[in-house]
Amino acid sequence: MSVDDGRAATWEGNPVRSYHEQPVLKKPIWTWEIPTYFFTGGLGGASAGLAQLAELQGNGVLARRAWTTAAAAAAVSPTLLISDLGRPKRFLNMLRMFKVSSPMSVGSWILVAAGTCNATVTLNAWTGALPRLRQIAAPAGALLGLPMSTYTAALVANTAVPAWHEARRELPFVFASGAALSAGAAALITTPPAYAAPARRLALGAVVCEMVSSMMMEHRLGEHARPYKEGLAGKLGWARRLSMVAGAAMLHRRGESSHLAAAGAGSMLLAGALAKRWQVFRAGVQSATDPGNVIGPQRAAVERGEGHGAVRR
Amino acid sequence: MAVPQRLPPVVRQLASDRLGLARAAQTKRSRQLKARIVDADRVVQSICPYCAVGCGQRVYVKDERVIQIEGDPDSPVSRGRLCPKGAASEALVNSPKRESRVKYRRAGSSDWEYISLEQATDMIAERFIKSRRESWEQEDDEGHPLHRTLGIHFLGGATLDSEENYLIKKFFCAAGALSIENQARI
Amino acid sequence: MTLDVRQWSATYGADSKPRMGFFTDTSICIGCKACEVACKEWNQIPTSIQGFTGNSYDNTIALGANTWRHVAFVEQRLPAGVEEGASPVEASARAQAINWGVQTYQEGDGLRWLMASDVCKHCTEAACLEVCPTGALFRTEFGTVVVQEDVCNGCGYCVAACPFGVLDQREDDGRVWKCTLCYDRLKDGLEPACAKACPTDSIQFGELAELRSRAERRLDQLQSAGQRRAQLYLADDENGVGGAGAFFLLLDDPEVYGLPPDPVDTTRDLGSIWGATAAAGAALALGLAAAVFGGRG
Amino acid sequence: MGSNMAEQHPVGFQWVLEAKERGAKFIHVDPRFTRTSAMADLHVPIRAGTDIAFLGGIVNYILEHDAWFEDYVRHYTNAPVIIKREFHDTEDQGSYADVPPDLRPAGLFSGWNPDDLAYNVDTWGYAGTSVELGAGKSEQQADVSGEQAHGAHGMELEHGEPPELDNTMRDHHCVLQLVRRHFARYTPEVVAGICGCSPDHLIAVAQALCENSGRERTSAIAYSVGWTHHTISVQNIRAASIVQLLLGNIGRPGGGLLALRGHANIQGSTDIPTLYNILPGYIPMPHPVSHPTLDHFVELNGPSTGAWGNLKSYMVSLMKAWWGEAATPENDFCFDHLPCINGDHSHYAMMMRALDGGLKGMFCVGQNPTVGSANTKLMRLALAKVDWLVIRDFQPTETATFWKDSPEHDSGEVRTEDIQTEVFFLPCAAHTEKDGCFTNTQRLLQWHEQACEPKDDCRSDLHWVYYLGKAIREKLRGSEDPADRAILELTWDYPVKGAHREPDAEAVLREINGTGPDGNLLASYEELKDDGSTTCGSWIHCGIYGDGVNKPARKRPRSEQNWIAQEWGWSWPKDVRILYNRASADPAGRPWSERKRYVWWDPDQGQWASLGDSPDFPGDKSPDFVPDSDAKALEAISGDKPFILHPDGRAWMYAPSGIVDGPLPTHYEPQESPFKNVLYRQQKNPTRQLFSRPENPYNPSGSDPGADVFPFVLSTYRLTEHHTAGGMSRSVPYLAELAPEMFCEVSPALAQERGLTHGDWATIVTARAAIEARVLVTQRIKPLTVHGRTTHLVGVPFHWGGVGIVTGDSGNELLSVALDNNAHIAEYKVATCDIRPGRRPRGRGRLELVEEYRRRAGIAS
Repeated sequence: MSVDDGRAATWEGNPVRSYHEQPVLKKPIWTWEIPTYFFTGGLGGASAGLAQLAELQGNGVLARRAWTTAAAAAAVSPTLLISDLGRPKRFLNMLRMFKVSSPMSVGSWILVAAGTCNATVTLNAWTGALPRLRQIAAPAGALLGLPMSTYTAALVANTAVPAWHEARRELPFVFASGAALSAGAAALITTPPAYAAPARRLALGAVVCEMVSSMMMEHRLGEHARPYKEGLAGKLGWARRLSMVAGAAMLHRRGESSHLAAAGAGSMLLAGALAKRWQVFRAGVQSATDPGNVIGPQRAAVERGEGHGAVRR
Repeated sequence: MAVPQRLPPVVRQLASDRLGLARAAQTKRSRQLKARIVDADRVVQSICPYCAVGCGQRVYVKDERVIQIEGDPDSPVSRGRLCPKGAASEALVNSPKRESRVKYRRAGSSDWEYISLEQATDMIAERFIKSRRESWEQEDDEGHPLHRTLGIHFLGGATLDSEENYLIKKFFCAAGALSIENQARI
Repeated sequence: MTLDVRQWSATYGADSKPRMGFFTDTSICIGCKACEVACKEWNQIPTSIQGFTGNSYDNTIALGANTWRHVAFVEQRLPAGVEEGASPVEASARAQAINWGVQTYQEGDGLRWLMASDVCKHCTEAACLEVCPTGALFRTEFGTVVVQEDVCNGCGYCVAACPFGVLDQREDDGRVWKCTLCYDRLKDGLEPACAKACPTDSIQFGELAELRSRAERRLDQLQSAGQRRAQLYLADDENGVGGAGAFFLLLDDPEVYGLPPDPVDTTRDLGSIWGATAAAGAALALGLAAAVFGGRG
Repeated sequence: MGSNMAEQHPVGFQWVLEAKERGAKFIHVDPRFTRTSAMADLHVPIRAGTDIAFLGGIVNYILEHDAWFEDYVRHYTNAPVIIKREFHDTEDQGSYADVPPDLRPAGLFSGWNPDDLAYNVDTWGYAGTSVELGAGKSEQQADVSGEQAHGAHGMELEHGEPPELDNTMRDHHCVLQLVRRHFARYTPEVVAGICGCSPDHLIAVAQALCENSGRERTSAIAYSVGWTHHTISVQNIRAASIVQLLLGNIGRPGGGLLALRGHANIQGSTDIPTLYNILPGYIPMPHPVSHPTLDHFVELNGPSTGAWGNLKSYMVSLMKAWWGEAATPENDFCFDHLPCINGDHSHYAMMMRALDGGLKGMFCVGQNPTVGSANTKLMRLALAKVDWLVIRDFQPTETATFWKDSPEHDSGEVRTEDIQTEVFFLPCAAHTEKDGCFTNTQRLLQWHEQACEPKDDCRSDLHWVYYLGKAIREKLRGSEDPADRAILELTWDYPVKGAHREPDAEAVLREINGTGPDGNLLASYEELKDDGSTTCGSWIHCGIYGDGVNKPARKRPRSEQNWIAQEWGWSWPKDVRILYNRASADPAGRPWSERKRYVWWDPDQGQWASLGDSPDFPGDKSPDFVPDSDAKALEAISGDKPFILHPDGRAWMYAPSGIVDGPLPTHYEPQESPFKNVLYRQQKNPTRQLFSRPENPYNPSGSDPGADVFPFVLSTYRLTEHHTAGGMSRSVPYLAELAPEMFCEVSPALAQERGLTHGDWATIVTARAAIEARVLVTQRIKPLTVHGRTTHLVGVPFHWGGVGIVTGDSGNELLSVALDNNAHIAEYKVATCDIRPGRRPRGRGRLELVEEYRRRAGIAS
């Protein structure tokens, strides 16, 4: 309504002045590939870690399957990222520079490194080639898997989107627990229960961590948590919670005895992890496009004297 | 210190622009960028065709095509400034919507057909003479001299040059087709 | 993590120029949109018809890939308090010769129509520049921030990072576009197209330092003329983006024009973000180890 | 006032803001709060069509508070002149025999002839002048425009002085007292009731003008079609002239009455007129009865004193320029080659003629009447009756395609195959593809140089008319018909250049400038002779090519000259930038004040000196010069009379001749108004020109039955983003997107009353048509209280039409054709209408909606 200066935009329930209720920020232009990549990136990263540790523990069956999962994820992830680009043919420009100020730049280099490690391990696993190189690639891949699973949280946190930026301290942990959960769940599906004890422990532990870290995040976010609970993001949040609880319950009761049950639980947990990434992504979009969400807190900060001095009278 | 620009940016940035925020990221195209009007074939001083403020315009031409029209800083009327319409003059002159061929609609026809400019001029001259003759009034009913025709009406002028207005007034008066009008009365 | 981003001029050495920018004095903007047209015509930007928006006389909605200058229109009904620039009617009733101030409202209807031409802020600490992974965005020798169309692959990170919502992706082109402060014209010593066209010189181009002092003088003049709510936006270095290449004189709070009241460059928190990320990575490692070795074997 | 400078002349508006920065007060009086009002120190909303009431209120304030500039008024205006005792003002009861005397005055001047709907102007003249106004007709023919009726430029005054004067200006019959009595009832309270503003606002405006006028300060008034688009248009401007003359603001720097003209060359197209009623230089066209010979013509139209005293030399020089050798003293220099006018042959009269099948051919050159003219449906119906139509424009406009796409096609009233009009579309060259000059709104002629050749069939209009003329002359070669001699003897041979053999515009400009006996280019109109030894295409432009220099093409940068910038372009006459600038000095030739010094008498040089402008006064005529009794033309003007175009050198606060609807401006209601005229029994301008016919129904108005069917005031206007009928903006991508859709502006109160939703659609209906528009509900449109009743305004921009990147319904469909009888300009700025939510019906339904409204309003369908 152009007649007055915008009433519909609100923050903490009271009206916020805006420009014809237009959003201040732009809607992030990323599409479905990006939240999906958050999932596959986490899956690949944590699976590499799991595989390496399983190897150290001598559980070759679990290790081989986890390496396969990591390699698959490492293969899918770049294709997702490239297809999301506005100009896919220019994907190599990601390596044109190394910018420490850009999580996406750092992430790209990590992805390349982790990718080559996984490729080496997989090549070796299938053809036995490059054995000495494999010795280095495996632990390196596992180590690189850690930042690979969490840099994506840094990427979204390092934006102007309130729902992401205000959650910068918790999001990495949410993504880390999500990654662990994905790795565990994947292992449940691929590995016979006899060898999958670590996977079961990992999955159950990760579910707990994920639930806790998510609750802590939304609690600390306060009003900024609204986008996580409303609209499509809210629905995705419920879907995640249901599938995780169901998956964990099934895993706990019959995960050990029947591979089928474990696989069922695993896929529900995987679905839960994916839904979580979509929820976080969706919440960001909703947060960016709501002017009240951007102006409200900033105006309040200025009124409290905690602003950064954009205006001088 | 100057870093050879042919090195790839990621190497260049290590030398002098560690964060890669400035020169290291600059491409050859950006380095050699220049304003398109710098190498125009000629610049012509003109006046905006829209309203009657009469803002000065500089028209830049390259390969016989207008590539830019902006304000003329020499003009005491406008001091190099333009309004949105004046600033859109290049888009007006080069508008894709502009028609550049003569079209003719036959009586009763439901569409245009293309004819040549010469043919159109000839047909219009014929019709002008015929209509003038058919509606000629040498005198009014009390014998006072009229020597005119009201069978032809001309509309237009405020968007034309003064020289064009002059020749139109001169010819149409001589032809007795005195009913000529323009937007001054609209 | 505080990156010392101001060393950009050193990277250009002798080629470095004084930092250029815009001062937009919205108190004399007449909302004619010459800047929007001059910018689009010079840069040959594609048309983007948005239809009738109902946002007063603004039908181009916001800055974006095809709108590098955007004029905002705000119709306000404000109580015309006497101290807010006495209305001439009251003064005439008091038969007093008064200075009516530069922009007052009428007693009773108290109507005001704010107009302002918005543009990319070319921030000192530019989030878009800092998050750009490919180096498509870069700091020019003039201190302006430009997207290089021959590098940008449309990753879109800058779109989410900009606290002002300036950059956007252009449909069926894939790349991100924004105001270049007429980088090509600056190279040849020409004034940007919008600043040259602006009929009332509301958009003033020049060296940033000189523009800032001019803005100070203008603010004092307006406030002494009764414009209590006149304010400078991003006019010095003490703000969330460390100063801006394009700053404004507004007659009301920034959000009324669609500008964030307290924009902050996200990179200021990058330190804590990388910290949390590393911690989470470590936690993940521990979790994995616990899961693999913690059990009964 | 009557204009919207920030939106329609944005770059000109920089100078208003420049003045504001130096402390100037800027006031905008307009029915709407526009982007101009946003910059104003004070915006006064008034009801559309009541400008004379408001200006009359200011005149009343000036006289009541003795704030007028006495020396200026006494010496430079005709305020001291005694008017004939027989003259009766509108304020008297009048002699309406059949109408019972109402308490209100009649509202008619003396000499009203109800049968002719015209005034007999004899009683208006100066006391002591002969009853016959010059040798011409005394009875003003209603069908003949003002110029012809009784002398274009003032009546005959022996030795240039009005016979009876009272320099104390207290005589009951002197002009000043007439003006005082005429506006005595225009008090702030009465004006507030009529205009719907508050008395305080009127006082504030009047006080500001008075405070800022006089010796030390000057005020300017800028107007535009907000004043000219009325049935009372000329009187709007007359009212402002009286204000500016009383305050001494004419002919002085920072003063004046600036017409903000809407097109690049509207001023030029009236100076060198593509207009039916005048020849170049505002010389009237001959009249069949009044002007049998050249001498009759000169005697009636050119008083012997003042600049018009040389009318014969201007006229002869013009005819020598046109017919060259063929024009000889024996044949009155081909005076009989000129066609005569004996009525209104302007655009709307010709469209009515077309409706009656009397128009065979029509040209539309850079004009789009089916969107730009009033009552666009009537335009289309008229065009359908024309045999052949030639359109010259950038692309086929709505006028060029009326035969295949129009509201009448949608409603089934018309079928393409039934329209027998042949249509030629000729593409035109842009301003960058041809040489030539535009005359801007300050009479400044500026040259635009050709940048590149037009492509394909695009040609300049110079090229078009030149080769059309050649083709016609070729076809008439050898004709014995005397009527064709005027064409065959025409000088029609210009040098050509360029790929398309374009006629040389500079050669045409040289013909306009005029040449002496030896062919040299003349420098001033004072050199023109009436013996045929000189030629001149337009006497006011004589000197434009002086000493072989194309003056409009002078482009000396502003940085190399002062603010008058006389070496940039050229303005008529004789490069005078401020007309009548002799008035910027007191009667003795001294500047009124140091601050406002502009033109003054330099006794040592024996010349008029100036800050850099040409003095608009004979250079060596001293301030104390007294003309001898039988002096003619400019010699008859005394040294202290700046207004050299008038026979007595005085500015006309009171116009004894040349105006058909009265010597003094009077408030009348518009043709369509929701209110009665409370000041007079006469409701509307008695001489307004109406066309009562089925295609042009008028809404019932004032207290007529059915007036409540159209209760709201309708006003049309332009936006910055578009250009007039949209031909040069709706086809330009970067402008089309700025204002893509047709919309209307209404106040929140009206929106609530009629259930209109912001951003949604509304249908606006008058007796002529129904159109749809998006709704912009805005507080900038303020409901006004007029005579105790709330009145609402519906704002309608008129740019849209059916062709272009963006299209929409045309605002001017709604209007009727009702003209001012002086200039035959239509009333676009005020009418009445109704508005209802939702889009208009499609097809036949649209016509039925209009017919339903006509029935309810009691209009015969």
